[in-house]
Amino acid sequence: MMKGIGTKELIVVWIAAVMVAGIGGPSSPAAAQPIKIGLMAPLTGPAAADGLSAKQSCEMLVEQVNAAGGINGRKIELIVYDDQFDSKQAVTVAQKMIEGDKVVAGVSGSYSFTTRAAAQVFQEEKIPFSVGYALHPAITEGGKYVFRVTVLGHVQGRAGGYAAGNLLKVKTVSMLIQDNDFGQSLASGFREQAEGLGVKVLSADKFKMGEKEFSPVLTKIKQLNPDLIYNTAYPIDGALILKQAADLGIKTQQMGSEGLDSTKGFLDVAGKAAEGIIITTNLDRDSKAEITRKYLDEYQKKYGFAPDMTGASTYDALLMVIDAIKKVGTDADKIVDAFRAMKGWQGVTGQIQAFTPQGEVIKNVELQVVRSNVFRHFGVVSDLKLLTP
Amino acid sequence: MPPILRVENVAKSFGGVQALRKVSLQLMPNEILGLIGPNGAGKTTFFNTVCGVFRPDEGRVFLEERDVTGWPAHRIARMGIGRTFQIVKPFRNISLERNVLVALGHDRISGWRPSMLGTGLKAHRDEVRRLLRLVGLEEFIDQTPTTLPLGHQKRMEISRALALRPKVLMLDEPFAGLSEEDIVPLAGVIKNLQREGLSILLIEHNIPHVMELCSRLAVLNFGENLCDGPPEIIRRDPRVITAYLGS
Amino acid sequence: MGLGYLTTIGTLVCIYAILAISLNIISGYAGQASLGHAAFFGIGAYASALLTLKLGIGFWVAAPLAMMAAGAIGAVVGVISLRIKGDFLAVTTIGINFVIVTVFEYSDFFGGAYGIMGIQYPTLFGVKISKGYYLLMCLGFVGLCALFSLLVSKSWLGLALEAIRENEAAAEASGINCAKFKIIAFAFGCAWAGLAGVLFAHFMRFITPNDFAFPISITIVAMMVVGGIGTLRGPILGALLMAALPELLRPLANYRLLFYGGLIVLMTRFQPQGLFGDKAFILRMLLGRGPRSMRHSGD
Amino acid sequence: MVQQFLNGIITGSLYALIAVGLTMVYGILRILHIAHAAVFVGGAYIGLVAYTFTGSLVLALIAAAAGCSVLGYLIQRYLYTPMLTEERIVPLIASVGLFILCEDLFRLLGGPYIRAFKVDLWFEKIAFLEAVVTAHQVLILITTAVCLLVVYAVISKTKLGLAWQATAQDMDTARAMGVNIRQVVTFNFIIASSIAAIAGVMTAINYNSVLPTMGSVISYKMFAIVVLGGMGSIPGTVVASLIIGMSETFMSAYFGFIMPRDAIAFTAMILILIVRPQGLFGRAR
Repeated sequence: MMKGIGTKELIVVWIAAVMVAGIGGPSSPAAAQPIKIGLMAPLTGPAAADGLSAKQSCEMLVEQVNAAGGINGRKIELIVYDDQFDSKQAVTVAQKMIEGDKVVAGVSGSYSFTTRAAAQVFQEEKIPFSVGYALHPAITEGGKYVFRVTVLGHVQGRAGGYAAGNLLKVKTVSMLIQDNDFGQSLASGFREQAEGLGVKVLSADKFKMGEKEFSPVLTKIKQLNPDLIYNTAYPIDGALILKQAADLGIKTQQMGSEGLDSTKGFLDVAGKAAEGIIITTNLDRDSKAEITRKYLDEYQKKYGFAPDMTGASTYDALLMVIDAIKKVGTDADKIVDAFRAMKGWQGVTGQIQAFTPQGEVIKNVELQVVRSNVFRHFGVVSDLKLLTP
Repeated sequence: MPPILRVENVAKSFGGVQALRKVSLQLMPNEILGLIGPNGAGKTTFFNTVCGVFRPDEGRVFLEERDVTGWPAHRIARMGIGRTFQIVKPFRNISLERNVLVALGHDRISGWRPSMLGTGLKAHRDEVRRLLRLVGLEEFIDQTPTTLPLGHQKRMEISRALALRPKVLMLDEPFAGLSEEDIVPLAGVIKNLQREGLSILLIEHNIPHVMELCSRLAVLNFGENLCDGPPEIIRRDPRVITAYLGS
Repeated sequence: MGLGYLTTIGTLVCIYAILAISLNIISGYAGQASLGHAAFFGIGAYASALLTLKLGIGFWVAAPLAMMAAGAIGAVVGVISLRIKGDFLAVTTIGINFVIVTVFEYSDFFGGAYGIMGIQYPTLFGVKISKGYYLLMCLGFVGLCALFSLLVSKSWLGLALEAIRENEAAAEASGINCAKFKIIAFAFGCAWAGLAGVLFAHFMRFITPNDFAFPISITIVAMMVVGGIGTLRGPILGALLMAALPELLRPLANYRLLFYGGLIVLMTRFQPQGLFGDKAFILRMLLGRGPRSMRHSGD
Repeated sequence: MVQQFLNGIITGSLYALIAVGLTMVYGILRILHIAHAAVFVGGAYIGLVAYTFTGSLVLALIAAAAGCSVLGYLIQRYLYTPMLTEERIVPLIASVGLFILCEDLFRLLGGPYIRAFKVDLWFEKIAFLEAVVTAHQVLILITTAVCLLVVYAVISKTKLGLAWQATAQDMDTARAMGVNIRQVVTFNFIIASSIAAIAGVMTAINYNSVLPTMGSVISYKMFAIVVLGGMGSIPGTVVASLIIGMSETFMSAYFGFIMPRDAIAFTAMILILIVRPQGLFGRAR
């Protein structure tokens, strides 16, 4: 009669066990009292690569800080949750961090729409939320508890336009715009600035994230023969744009954004075709700053490849939280005030000049160029008028 | 007496194949008319054209002298033509009761109005029972068609067609695939329905039973009327014999 | 576990439950494949967001209007379903999902790629509803939707839809206007999906086209199938299980999606009628007929 | 113009390679095989591993085809076949579940990062008539032609192929006529999966990248093609692939702004289906 128990029953028992485990949850012992900081990142799903970069960078940082004795003797505990590239899960995860884990602050190593959804929760619960690389303008609109350590897409786009018109002195440009908030906000800033400098936009084509075939549009652009092709793609799409442009014999100067700032995703795939492209980003690989050097070296040593912008930005987002806590303790409002008072703070991704009342950062935009398949310093845009959102 | 169903010069073709060429037929009240003919003669196409599944290319269909040509199938069904299918089409996964109820409630299921959401489906159980009893399926009222043999499913279809309270009943090969002991009672059921005043048009290949059951026969060949008349005359008609032997 | 965390999950479960129940009216009752239900979810959400933000209409007026908008466009799909059938229809609805999301994404009127932000929590008699009450309100709507679904299944309408599902030719021959009822099924099912969209928009207060993309449609279908298609409890319990599953699997961290996919495969493979469908072994175990009757299901 | 035409043909060829397998599966089992995209990605990964170890593209293709045949066989034998009697939507959902599972498995095994798949051929590109074709694109055209010819020959000339045709017409009749259905289904999945594997390797080489999510667009977009071709019709699928490839190319070249490429494929499909509900080459039912 024991035959009655088969695969199906086992599955049910298993599900029940998982449910119990999920509801019961591992509760942390009260004795050690580490400082908990939450990190949300897309660890599974289509953006898993960026999520992993963010997670690895933050874990490295926490190890370093804890090895150095933590914050005033208290260790940091990083609570990492996967948002699966889904805004519903982002909201759930934010709630879980705040209520379940009682984090003193949250860090986003995720994309815009997930971050935007979570920012709302942090604002309502009055917990500081430090955003790594999400560019959506509305993220900080929630209120005073949300900060961003990277420049807005629009601002970065303006820097790109400035570089195109003033540094490269191009007359005409063709744009390839990724049709999400990231691509759109960069493109609008670029267009505004470039046109202001007298650059003519010959064409502006949208494409969807994950697009692989750019030959049709590039064939068209080839005939237009612009001085510059500006794209707002993510690594692989951007790499394919360059590769297919090279295949078609297009020798036009290319320009991208921090979306392309990835060694594994972009440089490896684009190969030779990436030579000479200029990108706007916040991570300067040739930086003399000690903190940047240390981050680049240790990441390479620990994980075996050169880190990218998403990792560096999230690292900074977490580091700022840690620095604030070091200064003022774990009280949410004090952390927020400490953030606001930060001037001249040096992070991996450059020096933060100040925060606007809105919670947007003011800092230089770095221009990098690819030489021999390595990102090198090309220039910097430091015009405050341009950089203030 | 005017015919209850009158079909005039109906033609239908599918992508160049002429399935029906000007077929005419009259069904008189209270008669059983058998439609016979070799395979591919267009009998089922004729049925489908009369019932509104296909719209005829030419010709007209009159039900009680009312022109119903080109009406959709459900309207023709409501006007009073009930039918069964050559390959049975029961509602497989719902009970016999609900199978019959669908057609029984056709006047309620006519559009969006408050009675649609009114429950009260159960109130009709006695009527469904009576309809199933007519074909001898009362005891299976709560079973689904999938659990029943083919013969039962065919009878259920008749019961479902009767639930429309039709004036004309059209049966497409009611005996096909049935054993002799299933056919005899089914033939009895059909005969009874005629006695109760129904006009019946049926397609059948089982010639002995058709001869016995029908008061008149019509023969279709290559989409055309060959002849019609009482069974004994049709049986001896040389054209019919050639048509059957020729095929 | 915090209250806000649970109410968040609870509200999302409610929204999914309404989606699964409403899809079940189209696919479970009327038997029409639809792999684009998320589009109507989105239409409801966008309609309500735009009505409340651009026209300043209150939640309680915007919600029925949004339902009507989703229902009207659903009826158009119903018209398409008259011509395109079966698997062709299934794939066509995927296409409709894509086209509608594209409209959201590519027109500035719908906020484009930035989505729509600043949507407000609804107020009741001038008082802003709190999260807990919002959950209760959503539960209430799930109840309404379930009641509607129950009424349909017990009525002539439900009977007509069942007949269409089982055999269209026979339904026509039984006097049923299949065209009309298919359109009705799509209109009602999509209108409820629109309501789910309304609830979603005002809960998240920020919507992007991404929230209504094709994978969401698949999730809804999976909820219905895993729970038990054609029943009422199936979609509800399926939504509860599948919406909570990502959270339940959180301890597995990196292997979450792997298990999620694996569970769907196992459930469909070993309980194709759905975990809570009529032939499900869970029900038989609960009803006390014991696992021995399993043998009939045949492995 | 010539260049755009070439772009369209090449895109269409890649679509054809994937969609043919899908249409074959549908033709026999009437299952919307979403997990076909997982087989496609699996092919790319196996190909990459084999190429890294052996350095031979031919061996990589063979390894990918063999590995995916096994994968396809397992899917068919242990997932789809036991489900054939269920509601049609059940295997579809199972297929979706399998696709999610496989996509995540590839992420866990291969890492979330993009992997470059660099193959150098004996020349880099040819230019003619103001157009440029790369060696990879030439390779794709040749491979597609060869694969399609092989499928055509096998299906129309061999005994198994005839059995396949009979089964695609009507499985029950074929069974009654003594066709070994099990053999046909196995054969069907082996052919379909190995072509998908080859398509995976080709795509990976052409775009010099392998990543776990490279199948996600493929998974549903191919249905637009299969449906357009008439579900189960192999010539229909090939024609539909080229139509979609072309229309996407010309749309994005001349009206790039209106809508994304995926929407173009589906809009084309919906418009054509409204006129011809059984697809381009489908038989009316």
